[in-house]
Amino acid sequence: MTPEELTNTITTERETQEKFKHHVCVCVAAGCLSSQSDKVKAALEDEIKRQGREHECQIKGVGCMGLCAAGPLVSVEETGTLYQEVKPEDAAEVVASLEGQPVARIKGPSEAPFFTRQVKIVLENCGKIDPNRIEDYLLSGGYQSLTKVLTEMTPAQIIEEVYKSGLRGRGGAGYPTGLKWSTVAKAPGSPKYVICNADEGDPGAFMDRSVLESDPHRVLEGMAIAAYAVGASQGYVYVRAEYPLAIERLQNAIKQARRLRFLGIDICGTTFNFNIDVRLGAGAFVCGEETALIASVEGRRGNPKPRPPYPAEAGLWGCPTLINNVETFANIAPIAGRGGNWYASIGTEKSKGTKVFALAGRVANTDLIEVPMGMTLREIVFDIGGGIPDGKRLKAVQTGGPSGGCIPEQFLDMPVDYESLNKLGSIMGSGGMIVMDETSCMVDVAKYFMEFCMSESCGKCVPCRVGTAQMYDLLHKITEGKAGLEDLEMLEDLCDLVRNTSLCGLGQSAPNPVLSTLRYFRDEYMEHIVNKTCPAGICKIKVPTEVTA
Amino acid sequence: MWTEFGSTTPPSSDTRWRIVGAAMRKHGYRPNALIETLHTVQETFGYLDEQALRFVAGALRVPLSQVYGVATFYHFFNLKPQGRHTCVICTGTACYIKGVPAILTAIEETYGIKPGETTSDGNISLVSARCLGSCGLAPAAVMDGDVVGKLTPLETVNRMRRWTK
Amino acid sequence: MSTAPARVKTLKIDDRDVSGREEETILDVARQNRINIPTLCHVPGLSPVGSCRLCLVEIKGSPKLFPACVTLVREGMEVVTKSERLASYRKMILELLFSDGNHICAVCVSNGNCELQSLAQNLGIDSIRFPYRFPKLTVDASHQRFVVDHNRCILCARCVRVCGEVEGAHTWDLMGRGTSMRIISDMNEAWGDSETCTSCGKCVQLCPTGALVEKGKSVAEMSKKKGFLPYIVSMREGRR
Amino acid sequence: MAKKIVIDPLTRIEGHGKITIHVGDDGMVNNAFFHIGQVRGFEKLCEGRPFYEMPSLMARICGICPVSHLMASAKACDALMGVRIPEPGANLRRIMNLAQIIQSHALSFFHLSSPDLLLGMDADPQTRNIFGLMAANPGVARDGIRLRQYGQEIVESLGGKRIHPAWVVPGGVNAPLSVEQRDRILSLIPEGIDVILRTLGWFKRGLEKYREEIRVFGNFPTMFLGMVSASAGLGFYGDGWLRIVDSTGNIVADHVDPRTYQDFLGEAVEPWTYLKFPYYKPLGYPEGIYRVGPLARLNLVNHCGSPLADQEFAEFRTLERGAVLSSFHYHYARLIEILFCLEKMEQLLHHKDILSKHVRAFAAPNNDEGIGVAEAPRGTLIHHYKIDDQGRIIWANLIIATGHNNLAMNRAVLQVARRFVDGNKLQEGMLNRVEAVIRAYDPCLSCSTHAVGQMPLTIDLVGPEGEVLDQLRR
Repeated sequence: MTPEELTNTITTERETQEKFKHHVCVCVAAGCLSSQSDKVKAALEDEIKRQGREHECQIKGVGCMGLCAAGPLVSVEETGTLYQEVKPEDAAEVVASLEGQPVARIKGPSEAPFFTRQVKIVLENCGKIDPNRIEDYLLSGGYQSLTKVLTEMTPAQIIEEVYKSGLRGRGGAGYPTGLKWSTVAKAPGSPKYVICNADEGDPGAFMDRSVLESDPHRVLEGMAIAAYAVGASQGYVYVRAEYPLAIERLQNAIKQARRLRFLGIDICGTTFNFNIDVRLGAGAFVCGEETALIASVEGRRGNPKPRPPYPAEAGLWGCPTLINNVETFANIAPIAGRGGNWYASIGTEKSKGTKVFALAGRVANTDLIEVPMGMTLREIVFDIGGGIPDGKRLKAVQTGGPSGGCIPEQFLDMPVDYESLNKLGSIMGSGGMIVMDETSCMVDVAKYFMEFCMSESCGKCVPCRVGTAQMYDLLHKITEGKAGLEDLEMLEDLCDLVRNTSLCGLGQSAPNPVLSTLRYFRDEYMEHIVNKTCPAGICKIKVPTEVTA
Repeated sequence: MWTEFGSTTPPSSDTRWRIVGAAMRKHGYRPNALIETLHTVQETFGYLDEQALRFVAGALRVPLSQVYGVATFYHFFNLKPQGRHTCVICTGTACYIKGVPAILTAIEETYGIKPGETTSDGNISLVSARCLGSCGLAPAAVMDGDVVGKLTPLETVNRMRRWTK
Repeated sequence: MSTAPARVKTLKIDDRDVSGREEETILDVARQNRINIPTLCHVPGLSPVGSCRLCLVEIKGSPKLFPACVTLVREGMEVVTKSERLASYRKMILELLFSDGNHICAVCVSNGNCELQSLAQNLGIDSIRFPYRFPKLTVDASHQRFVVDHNRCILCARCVRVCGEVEGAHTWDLMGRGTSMRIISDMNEAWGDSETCTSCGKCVQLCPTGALVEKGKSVAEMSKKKGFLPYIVSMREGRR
Repeated sequence: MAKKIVIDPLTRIEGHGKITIHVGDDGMVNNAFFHIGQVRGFEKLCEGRPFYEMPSLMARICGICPVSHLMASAKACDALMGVRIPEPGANLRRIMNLAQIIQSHALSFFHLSSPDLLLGMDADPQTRNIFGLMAANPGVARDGIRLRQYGQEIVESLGGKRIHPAWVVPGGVNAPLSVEQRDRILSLIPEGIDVILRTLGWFKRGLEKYREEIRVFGNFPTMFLGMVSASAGLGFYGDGWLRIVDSTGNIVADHVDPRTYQDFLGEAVEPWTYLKFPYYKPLGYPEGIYRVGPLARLNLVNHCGSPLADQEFAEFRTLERGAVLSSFHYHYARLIEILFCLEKMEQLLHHKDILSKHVRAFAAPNNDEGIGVAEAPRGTLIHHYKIDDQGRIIWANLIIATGHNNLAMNRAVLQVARRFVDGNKLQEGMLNRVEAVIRAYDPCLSCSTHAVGQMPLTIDLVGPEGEVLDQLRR
C-alpha cells in the first residue's frame, strides 16, 4: 500500500465510523471473554437491532482495558463511561442510557488514579480498537510509522532513532535495543532474521498476551521496521500455544497486513520485502532464552547453547538474528513516528519510556498497567493497584518471575527501573508483579519458584539440572521443619554454584528468589529451621509428638 | 509399525491424516517444521501416538529418536489420550498465592488424580499450566476450553462433578 | 571457507605464554600445552555442547566464568584454569552428578576405567555432601552386544552426538527434560529393538561412565577405546 | 526375682546380633534367644541388575568372606550361562577360596576366640582380646596375625584387591596365574604349615582345661550337612555332592545334588529375629535341626584329602565314637581345615595346567535359573538366581551358613545359659561363656542378614513380664 492508498483507506474508514453516533466498546480479550463478555456483546447487538438503532450505534469488540478482574468491561467512547461486571441482562439499560445518564449500578471508576497515573504507549490502542480489523488500527495511526520509515529513512537513521530513544529490551535483561539492532545490521552473512519472542513464560505475567490479543498489528509493524533496519526478509513470532486467542488474532492480523501489503513483497510500494510466520511454543519456559528459542523455531528441543556466538551474529540456522519481545516491538512504531527524543523524555536517566506490568496477587486491582519508568513501587501498588485488600499488611512485591526476587516493604519508595531493581536483588523481567501480604510464607514462595525452575530446567547443564533439584529438596525440607542450619549453608552454596556456573539465564537466575528471600526474610527461614514453625501458617510442619520419659 | 522412511503416504485411511499432510506440505516437508506438525497432529487427534510420531518422522526425515525427544521435551504435547473432560489448573504465581494448592488438594481428594493424570475411567484429565495469563482472575482454570476465574476448592470440584453425572 | 592463513593469537594460560589459532578454543590450546582442564562432555571430533560446566575457567577482567571448550582464544587474554573457586565449583558439580544417579563404583563394570570416577579422585572427592536422590532407573540389556544402565548415565550426550554426527544413524537422543531427562534409542524403545542402530559400538566406547557398556563384562573389566574417533575424523578430513 | 538378660551387642563376632536370656523368679534360666535385628537387603538390591555384576555385588555382603560369596555367585552365573568353566580357571578359583578360608578361620580362632582359650573365660574383659593376648602370649598372637596375613596376601595377589576382588567372573577368572604369583604363594605355604601345626599342638594339650565347656557348649545330637568332594573328602569349592549324617555319624542322605536344596531344606520364620531357620524337611521344624561348618564337615567326610590333615583328622575322629557333637570342637575342626587348605593349595599350584591361559568361558545366558553352591568358612552357602530374557536378575535367594546353624545356635545359647548363668548373681564371666558358644559357630551376621556393614550385638536380661532388667553393652 502506497502512502496515498493508505490515506484513502483511512479516510474511508473514518467516514464509515463517523456515521455512528455512539461507539460502545466491549472488551473481548481473554480476561473478559472468560467472564462471558462475548455474550454481553451479543446482547448489546441484539438490543440495538431490537431498538432499530443499527445505523447510529456501533458495537465494537476491543482489546484489554486493563481492569481484568472487574470484567466484563464495556466502555462508551463518546462519554468515556466505563461499565464493569456487565451482564447480558444489562444490555437494554446500557443502550437506553447512551443519550442520558450512565447506569450508576455498574459504572466503573473512570477518574481513579488507576487511569490517571498511567502513561500509555504500548497499550495506547488496547481497549480502543478492534483487534480483528486492520482498518481500525489504520484509523488510529497504524502503519504510518512503517510507511514513514520505508519512504523517508535509511536503516541507519531508524537504528539511530531507536538508539536515541534509550529503549531497552522489555523481555528481561534490559539490553539496549538500538545496540542490538546495529549489531545485527552490521553482522556479516545473510539472510537475516527477526524473531518476536512471545513465549511469555513467567508465571504471573500476561502483558504480551494482552498486546497480541488487543493490538496485534502494532507488533507486526514494529517487526517490519526492525526487519528494514537490520536487513531481514523473514520474521517469526514465537508464541505460546497456551494463548489460542492471541494466536488466532495474530494470524488474522498477518493475513490482513499481507493483503494490504504491509507484509510480503514490495511493502508500501517500496522494494522492501518481509514476511512473518507464526511458530508455536509448546510449554517450555526455557525457550524464553534466546538460543533455546532459536532451537525451538528450528523444530528442535529447546536447549540453550553457550554464548558467544550471540544470535545477533549466528542465530537462526546460523544466520544473524534479531530477537526482541512483544513489548519491545510494540514500542517501535511510536518511536519511529514521534522520534527517539520524544521517547527518551519519558522515564529515568537510564531507563527510558514506559513499562507494562501485570499487577496481581494480594492487591485490590489486579490489572494490566503501563507506567513511566521510575514510578515507585508504592505508587504502583497503592495508588494504581488500590492497596492491599482485607486490611492486610503488604509483605513483599515479587518482580521478574522465577528469575526475579522479592522486594520487601521498606524498599517500596525505590523508583522502578532496571538498575534499582537489580540493586535490590531482583530484576525487571518481563513485567510480572505479584503482591504478597502477611498470609504468604516467603520460604514457601521461594520453594514455589524453585519447583518452577527445577521442572522447567532443560536438563542440559549439570548445575541447573541437578542443582535446582537439590535446592528444591532442601527448601522442601525446610518447609517441613526437618532442616538444620547446615542445610541452609548447603542451600547458599548451591545458590552460588548454580548462579555462577549454569549455562543459560534460566539457571543463572534460578537462585534469585531464594537469595532475595534469604536477604530480606532470613528470620522466616530461621523460624522454620530453629523453631520449627511457619509464621504465615502456610507450611504444614508436623511437630514431633513428645516422648514421655 | 515401521513406516517406510521418507514416505508421505499416511499410515491409515483415516481422513484426518489429510490435515496433518497438508500442514507438512505447507512447510515443504522441511525437518524444521517438526514442532508445527506435532501441534497439528495433537490438534487433530488429541494426542501424539507412536504411529503418528513414526509417520511424521518419516515424512519430515527427522530421526525417530529426535522426534520422540522433541515430543517429550515440550510439556504441551501429550503422548497419551486425554480424558473426555479436561481441567487445566493454573499454577502461576498469582494463582499460587491466592490458593491453588488447596484446589489441587481438593481435586486429588475427590478424584484421586494429580496434575498430569487422568481418572481411571478416562473421564477427566487434570492438567497444570504454568500460567494462563489470567492473573487478574486468580485462581483460574480452563475447564473444557472455558476460562473460569476466582475459583474456590469447593466450586472447582462442583464444576467437575457436572462432568461425572 | 576463506583460504587466508589463520591468524595466530597470543595469550596467557595459568601465567604461561601460549599461542593458538583464532578458531581454536581455550581448551584446545591448553591441551596442546599440557595444561589439564577437566571435562566430561567434550570429545575432540564431536560438536562441543558446553554442558558439563567442569571446564569453566576464569578470564582476567571478567567476573564471569567461561567454558573452555567453546570459548575461542583472543589476543592478550589471561586465562586461569586453576583456582580455589574453580576447584570448589568443579567438586560441587561432580558431587551433584554423583547425587543424581546411582553410581556405585565398587560394583561397576567401568570401575577403574571411568572418567567420572577418575575426575572425582583427581579432585580429591571422598564423600558426597548432597543427599542422594536415588532415582529408580532401569537397565536395558536387550541389545545383543551392549547394555545401557541409566543409573550410571550423566547425560553428557556424547553417545547422541557420535551416533548422529559420526555414525550418522542418530539412534540416540535425549527425551524429557530436567531431572527426568534420559537417553533414548529410537522411540524410547528397547535398544535391542532399534531398527536404526548399526551396533557399531561407537557410543559405548565414548561413554565416560559405565552407562553404556559391552555385555558380559564383569566388574572393572570395561575399559574403553577412544582412539578411533580422532582416527575416523582425520581420515575423513584427508579424503576431502 | 525374675530377669531377662540381654547380651547386646555381642562382641567378637561378625555383624550385629543380640542374645536374650529369660530368667524365672528363682534366678534360673528359663529360655534364651539369639536374635538378628537387621533386615535382609541384598536380595532386593540386586533385582534389575545384569547377572554378570552379581559376583562383585554379592561379595559386598560381607567384608570377611567375600570370596565365598564370589564363588557361590560366580557358580550360579556359570549355571545361568550354562557353561562348564575351563579346569585351570576352576583351580584358580579353588586356590582363592582356600586362601580365604585360611584367613577367615585364622581370624575366628586367633583374634576372636583364642583370648578366651588362653586367658580364660573369666579373665578381665578389658584385656581378654587380641591385644591382651599379645601381651600375655605374644607367640600365639603373632602366629595368628601371620596366618591371617597369608590368606589375605594370597587373595590379594590373585584378585588385585584384598577385600573385594573382581577377578572371579562368570565363566571363570579374568586373568591367568603368572609364574611370579605362583612362586610367591608357594613360598608362603611352609611357614603357614609350621604355624598351624604349632597351634594344633598347644590347642590339643589345653583341651583338658575346658572339659566342662566341651560338655555343655552346644553339645547335643543334631544332624550335620555339607558338601563333600568327589572322593568324599573336604571340598570347599563345592563341586562334589551334599551329604547329611546323623548324630551317630550314620549317613542319612548321600550324593545329593545341591541344586535340589529346596526339596529337602525348609526355611521357618520366627517373629523375634530376621534370621530365618532352615531345617531338614523330612524331619520337620524344629526337629530337623542340623549343623554346618568346620565341625559338620569333619563329621561328614571320609578323609580330608591331604597327608598332614588326614593324620589330624584321624585323631579328631577318635574324640567320640559317632559324630563329634560338642560345638566347642568347631575350634578344633577349624584348625585342621586350615592345615588342609595349606596343603591343598600347594597341590593345586603344582598342577601342570595351573599357568594355562585358558581360564574363562564366554557365553550369553542360556538358562533362566542358576544355583551356585560353595562351602564357606562357616558352612554351606547357596546362591540361587532367576533372570529375565535380557539377563537381568528378577529374583535371588541366598542361604547362608550362619542361617543353617541358627537352630543349633539358639539351642546352644540356652544350654550354656542354663549351666553357667545365675540370674541372682550375674557375673561377666557367665555372660562371656554365652557369647563364647556363639563365637564357636563363628556366625557371620552381616552375611546372614545380608545387611551392608557390620554391627555389634547386645545381651538383655528379661523378667517374666518381658521387662528388660539388665543390659550388657560393651
